[in-house]
Amino acid sequence: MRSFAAILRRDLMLAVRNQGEMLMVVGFFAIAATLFAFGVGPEANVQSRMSSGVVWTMALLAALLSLERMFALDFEDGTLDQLMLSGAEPAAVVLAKTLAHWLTTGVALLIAAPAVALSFQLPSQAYGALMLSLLLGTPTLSLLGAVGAALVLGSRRGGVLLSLLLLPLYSPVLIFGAAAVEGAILGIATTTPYAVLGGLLILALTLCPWAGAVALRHAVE
Amino acid sequence: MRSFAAILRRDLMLAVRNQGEMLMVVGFFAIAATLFAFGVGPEANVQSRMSSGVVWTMALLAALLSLERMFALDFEDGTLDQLMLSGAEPAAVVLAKTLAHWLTTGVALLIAAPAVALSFQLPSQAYGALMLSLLLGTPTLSLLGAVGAALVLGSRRGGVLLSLLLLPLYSPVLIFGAAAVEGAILGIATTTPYAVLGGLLILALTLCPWAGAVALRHAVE
Amino acid sequence: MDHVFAAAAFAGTDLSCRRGGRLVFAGLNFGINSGEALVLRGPNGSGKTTLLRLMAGLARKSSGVLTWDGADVHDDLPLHGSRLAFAGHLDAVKPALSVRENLAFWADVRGSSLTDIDKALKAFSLSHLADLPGRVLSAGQRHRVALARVAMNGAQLWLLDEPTNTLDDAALSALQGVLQRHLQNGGMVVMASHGDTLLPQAKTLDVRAFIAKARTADLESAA
Amino acid sequence: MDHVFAAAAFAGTDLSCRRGGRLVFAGLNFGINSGEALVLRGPNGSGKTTLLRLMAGLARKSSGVLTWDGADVHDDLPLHGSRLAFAGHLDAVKPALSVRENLAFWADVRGSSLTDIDKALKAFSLSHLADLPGRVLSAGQRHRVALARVAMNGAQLWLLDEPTNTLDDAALSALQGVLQRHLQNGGMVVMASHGDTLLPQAKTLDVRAFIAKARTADLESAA
Amino acid sequence: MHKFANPTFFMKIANAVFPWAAGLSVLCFIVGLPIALVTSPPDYQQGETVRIMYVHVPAAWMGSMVYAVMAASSAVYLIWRHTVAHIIARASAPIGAMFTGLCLVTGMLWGEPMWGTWWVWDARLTSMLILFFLYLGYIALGDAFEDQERGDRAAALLALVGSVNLPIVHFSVEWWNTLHQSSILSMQGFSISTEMVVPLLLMVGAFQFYYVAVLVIRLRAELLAAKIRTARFNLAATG
Ligand code: HEM
Ligand SMILES: Nc1ncnc2c1ncn2[C@@H]1O[C@H](COP(=O)(O)OP(=O)(O)OP(=O)(O)O)[C@@H](O)[C@H]1O
Ligand SMILES: Nc1ncnc2c1ncn2[C@@H]1O[C@H](COP(=O)(O)OP(=O)(O)OP(=O)(O)O)[C@@H](O)[C@H]1O
Ligand SMILES: [Mg+2]
Ligand SMILES: [Mg+2]
Repeated sequence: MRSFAAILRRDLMLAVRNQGEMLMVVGFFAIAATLFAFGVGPEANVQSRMSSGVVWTMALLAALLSLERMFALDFEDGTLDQLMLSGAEPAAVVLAKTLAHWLTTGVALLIAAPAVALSFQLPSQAYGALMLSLLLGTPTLSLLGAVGAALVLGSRRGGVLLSLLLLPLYSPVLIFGAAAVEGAILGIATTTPYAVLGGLLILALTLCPWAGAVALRHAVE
Repeated sequence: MRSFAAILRRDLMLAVRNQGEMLMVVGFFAIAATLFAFGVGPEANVQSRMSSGVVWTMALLAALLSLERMFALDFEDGTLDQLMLSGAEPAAVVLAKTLAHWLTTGVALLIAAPAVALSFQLPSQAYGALMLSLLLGTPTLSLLGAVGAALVLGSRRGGVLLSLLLLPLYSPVLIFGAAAVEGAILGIATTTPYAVLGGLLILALTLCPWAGAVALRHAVE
Repeated sequence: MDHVFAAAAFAGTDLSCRRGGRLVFAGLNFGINSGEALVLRGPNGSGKTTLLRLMAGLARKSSGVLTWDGADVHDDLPLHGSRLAFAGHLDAVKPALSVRENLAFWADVRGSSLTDIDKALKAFSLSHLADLPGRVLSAGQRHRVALARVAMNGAQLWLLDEPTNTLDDAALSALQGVLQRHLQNGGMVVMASHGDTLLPQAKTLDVRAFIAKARTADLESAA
Repeated sequence: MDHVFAAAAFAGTDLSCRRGGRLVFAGLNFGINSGEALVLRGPNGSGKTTLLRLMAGLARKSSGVLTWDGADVHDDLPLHGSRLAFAGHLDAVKPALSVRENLAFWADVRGSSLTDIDKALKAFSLSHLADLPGRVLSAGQRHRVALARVAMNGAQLWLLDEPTNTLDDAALSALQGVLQRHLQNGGMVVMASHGDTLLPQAKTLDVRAFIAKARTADLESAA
Repeated sequence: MHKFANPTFFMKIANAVFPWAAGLSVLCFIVGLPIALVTSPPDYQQGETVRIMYVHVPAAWMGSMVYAVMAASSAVYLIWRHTVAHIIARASAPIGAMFTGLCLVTGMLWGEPMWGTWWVWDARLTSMLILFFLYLGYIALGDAFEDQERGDRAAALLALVGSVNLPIVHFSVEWWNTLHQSSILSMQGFSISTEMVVPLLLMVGAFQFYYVAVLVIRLRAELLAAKIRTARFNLAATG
């Protein structure tokens, strides 16, 4: 518990020091969505129809980009060796770093999402669903991401390999996240997507720290 | 010239050693498009309308992901110091590494693009335009990317920072690339987008190696 | 710092380690008690680093047992980690944090006291660098921060991989003093080294002796 | 290897270097001719690494001139790079390439001959490791590959940053032999070091002497 | 259990199984293919194109099944550290990817006449595509490390984590209303006629035995490759 708090505190401190890290995720999110709008062209009704998908997909890609460094820097400078020897449970280390990741990027995405959605003319009745689905979904992305980031430590092609591993694992979150927003756009009140997102979150919360811990043990070997 | 060939050869050799690197970029490209389709849902006519934008945006994101490591590995293990001392012009170093990047990722994207476009029901008359625009556009992406990758060397948040730098620079390529495909879909024979893409390529080819060289000099200081 | 430790014994029996499909060493035994030091010797590539990481529980042993007071350390790796301090080829100094913040983080994780930080900084003449960010340190300064981390975190067993690299003369004698005091207080030191004589009283273990055996064992299992 | 070099002179006048806004040293002069060696001494953080990188044209000097046979080296940095070989704290060994492929790449870039590779491998007892991938090398083995790169690429000026770190005894005497031969052939060696005596004939430059000046100059410019 | 973990003993069994598996596979193909492609009745709706089913459906089932085998052996490998289990997983991956690819290709060939398009982003199709990517990811991760053992363990962990996708592939038709056919295998038995069930089962058998036979061949190759790696390394390192 002590080490959990210490790691969380240090990671947040590093994030604040490396000013603008949160800003960068938000920036990527916004720019990628903008580019997308450029690529597709300005027909408003096409955009409104796509808005939930675009927001969710871009959020996911933004989360993905920031993941690679979650453990990589600690791995390269020897900090990870030390953390594994600190007496802390490796699962607690994974959980602390995941929480720090979510607090710096997930929350940033939550803040940026309404603005991006607005630019894609998301119908007003869907904002609640968008925020709720992101709130339930992004922690799962961080948790799964932690396992992926731990798995690719020391591999040759971190970034692209990580995407290849994670995108399939992310797809359920994306599907149900977008479905929740879609439902709200069409005015179908449905709790299924939220239930599934919640279930995925609980599942990830119980399994990912352990899987991540095993991956970390292998990484320092 | 000798060092140009030597660097190109070594980078290609490393790419072959790290088997499947090309496959991975293609994989990312395809998966990102898949996820997007998931997020947006299965309405075919929406998709056909979007296809050019999706293909171009995803190609761009795939190129972006593979860029981060273009110089980073050489920087971290001291190889970049040695390359700067090898007697070669730094601009030749940049050009060799850019060419290697394009040969391993740009070409892979060219091969994967028709399949992704097919899945989004791109009208058949537009494939020529898609390929031609990618052929003209992707080298520019690699060139601009090299400058970006050199600039973020040694910074703390390479990945996201790089995206933030590059996405605005990439937007002209994206806009005209997508416009070329759009034109072909609508049957408007127009040479303007190609002319602009070609112009951008020539401009990038003359400026980027030098800008990249300056960035590398600063990086090793 | 200046903890006094109870008597303890750390030992390995019939250890072997495989890296990348090849046995690095085999049939290796060692034993060390409180107050003792062990210096690992052997030419480059003989397996000193591998053995140190194995002792720390980082590398995976292929066979043998590693015991602390008779109990297998692999039964509780986090516990084993908490009683040792390891300084490897990498210094684990965060560029964005100041020297003091770097050490404070480890004190925080380990629960050691903050006054120890100042003592450790002083022992390695780092006090005047305490507020500099890790990024601007020279190789030797960074290495001294890593050694200060070891000195500070109250572990009984110190595992040091070529600790004298990059150190200047002042730092060498500081290290020697810290090591001797640690041994007097009942600590243990295992240290890989190529020839310095920081600890004249130490036992030595020449890792080279177990390479030949490793090759033979390998050939047998392949047959 | 075993190139014979023409007479040349490498010198620096009134050099100062600023890193992260702080003067590391100032008013530093040095000169070295073919066949001579210069050992840089000074405590950790005194600026040895900085000076070596400055001599190589990697770091940016804040003032002063660096000349080769009287010509400012900054007029043509690629040319200067091609007449020197640098081995810093990082070894520049690619994990995915074999030892031989690593060296072959540098030979390729430099245009040096491939037979030199074998000689360099032999000089540092690396021949039996030639086909192993860089990733499996131990710290000392990797460092020896870096030294072999220096020995092989036919440069007159060798800049070595603490080259003795991580080396075992055999490698130390191999390095000594290679250095002596290089000097006999008219080469130049500048080497940062903390106390070994590989080159008894070398001139020494204590970098510490220029720190004080640096501080004063810093204060003056701040005032 | 420990007996099976010994590669030599395990390969003895595998080699004994091989001729049977290979023989049965060939037999099922010889009997099943003519029935499936020639003598079985055309569908009243789909006509002759229904024959694609006899390849498509077994390939789809094998795609999921092989992944399940992979996940299970990976678990055994991670928990009991039996290398043989991992080698089974590693050897299965390309075969599974091949079956999944075959399902995708035949599905696309079938979709053109049936739905008038090669591909739609429907839930089942997409989830099958994702399974295919999981296979690719597994293979890529296993090869991405300088240290083989490290890649082995990372890939095994991925196989386990990725197994959450299997139910999605299977239940996707029930969770979303899609273009794709719903299950022919349900609580009530088969929902298609017996004349179609027989060749279908024969083809499933053929595919199963084919998998076992190819798996044995690949196991031999993997074990040999591991031996060669060690031998070469020792040779290089000892000079
Ligand atoms: C690329 C396109 C397609 C893909 C990826 C695909 C995928 C699959 C998968 C994964 C299954 C096994 C489901 C399970 O695990 O139970 C399956 C079964 C089946 N497919 Fe397809 N399919 C495609 C196209 C088609 C088409 C065009 C048809 C016919 C119109 C078709 C008819 C069937 C039938 C009848 C079954 C057996 C039903 C069952 O047992 O679930 N498929 N397909
Ligand atoms: N990026 C930087 N910004 C500010 N100061 C720096 C930076 N890099 C190095 N320094 C400072 O420059 C000084 C000289 O560092 P240098 O690495 O040259 O020392 P050194 O003599 O090689 O020491 P060592 O013996 O430890 O290798 C150090 O005091 C260091 O704190
Ligand atoms: N990942 C790996 N795969 C295969 N072999 C490896 C791997 N890592 C190290 N080795 C081998 O293991 C042996 C022992 O390496 P180790 O780093 O323990 O040596 P060392 O005694 O610390 O040497 P040094 O004095 O150079 O630091 C070396 O011969 C090396 O080639
Ligand atoms: Mg070592
Ligand atoms: Mg130095």
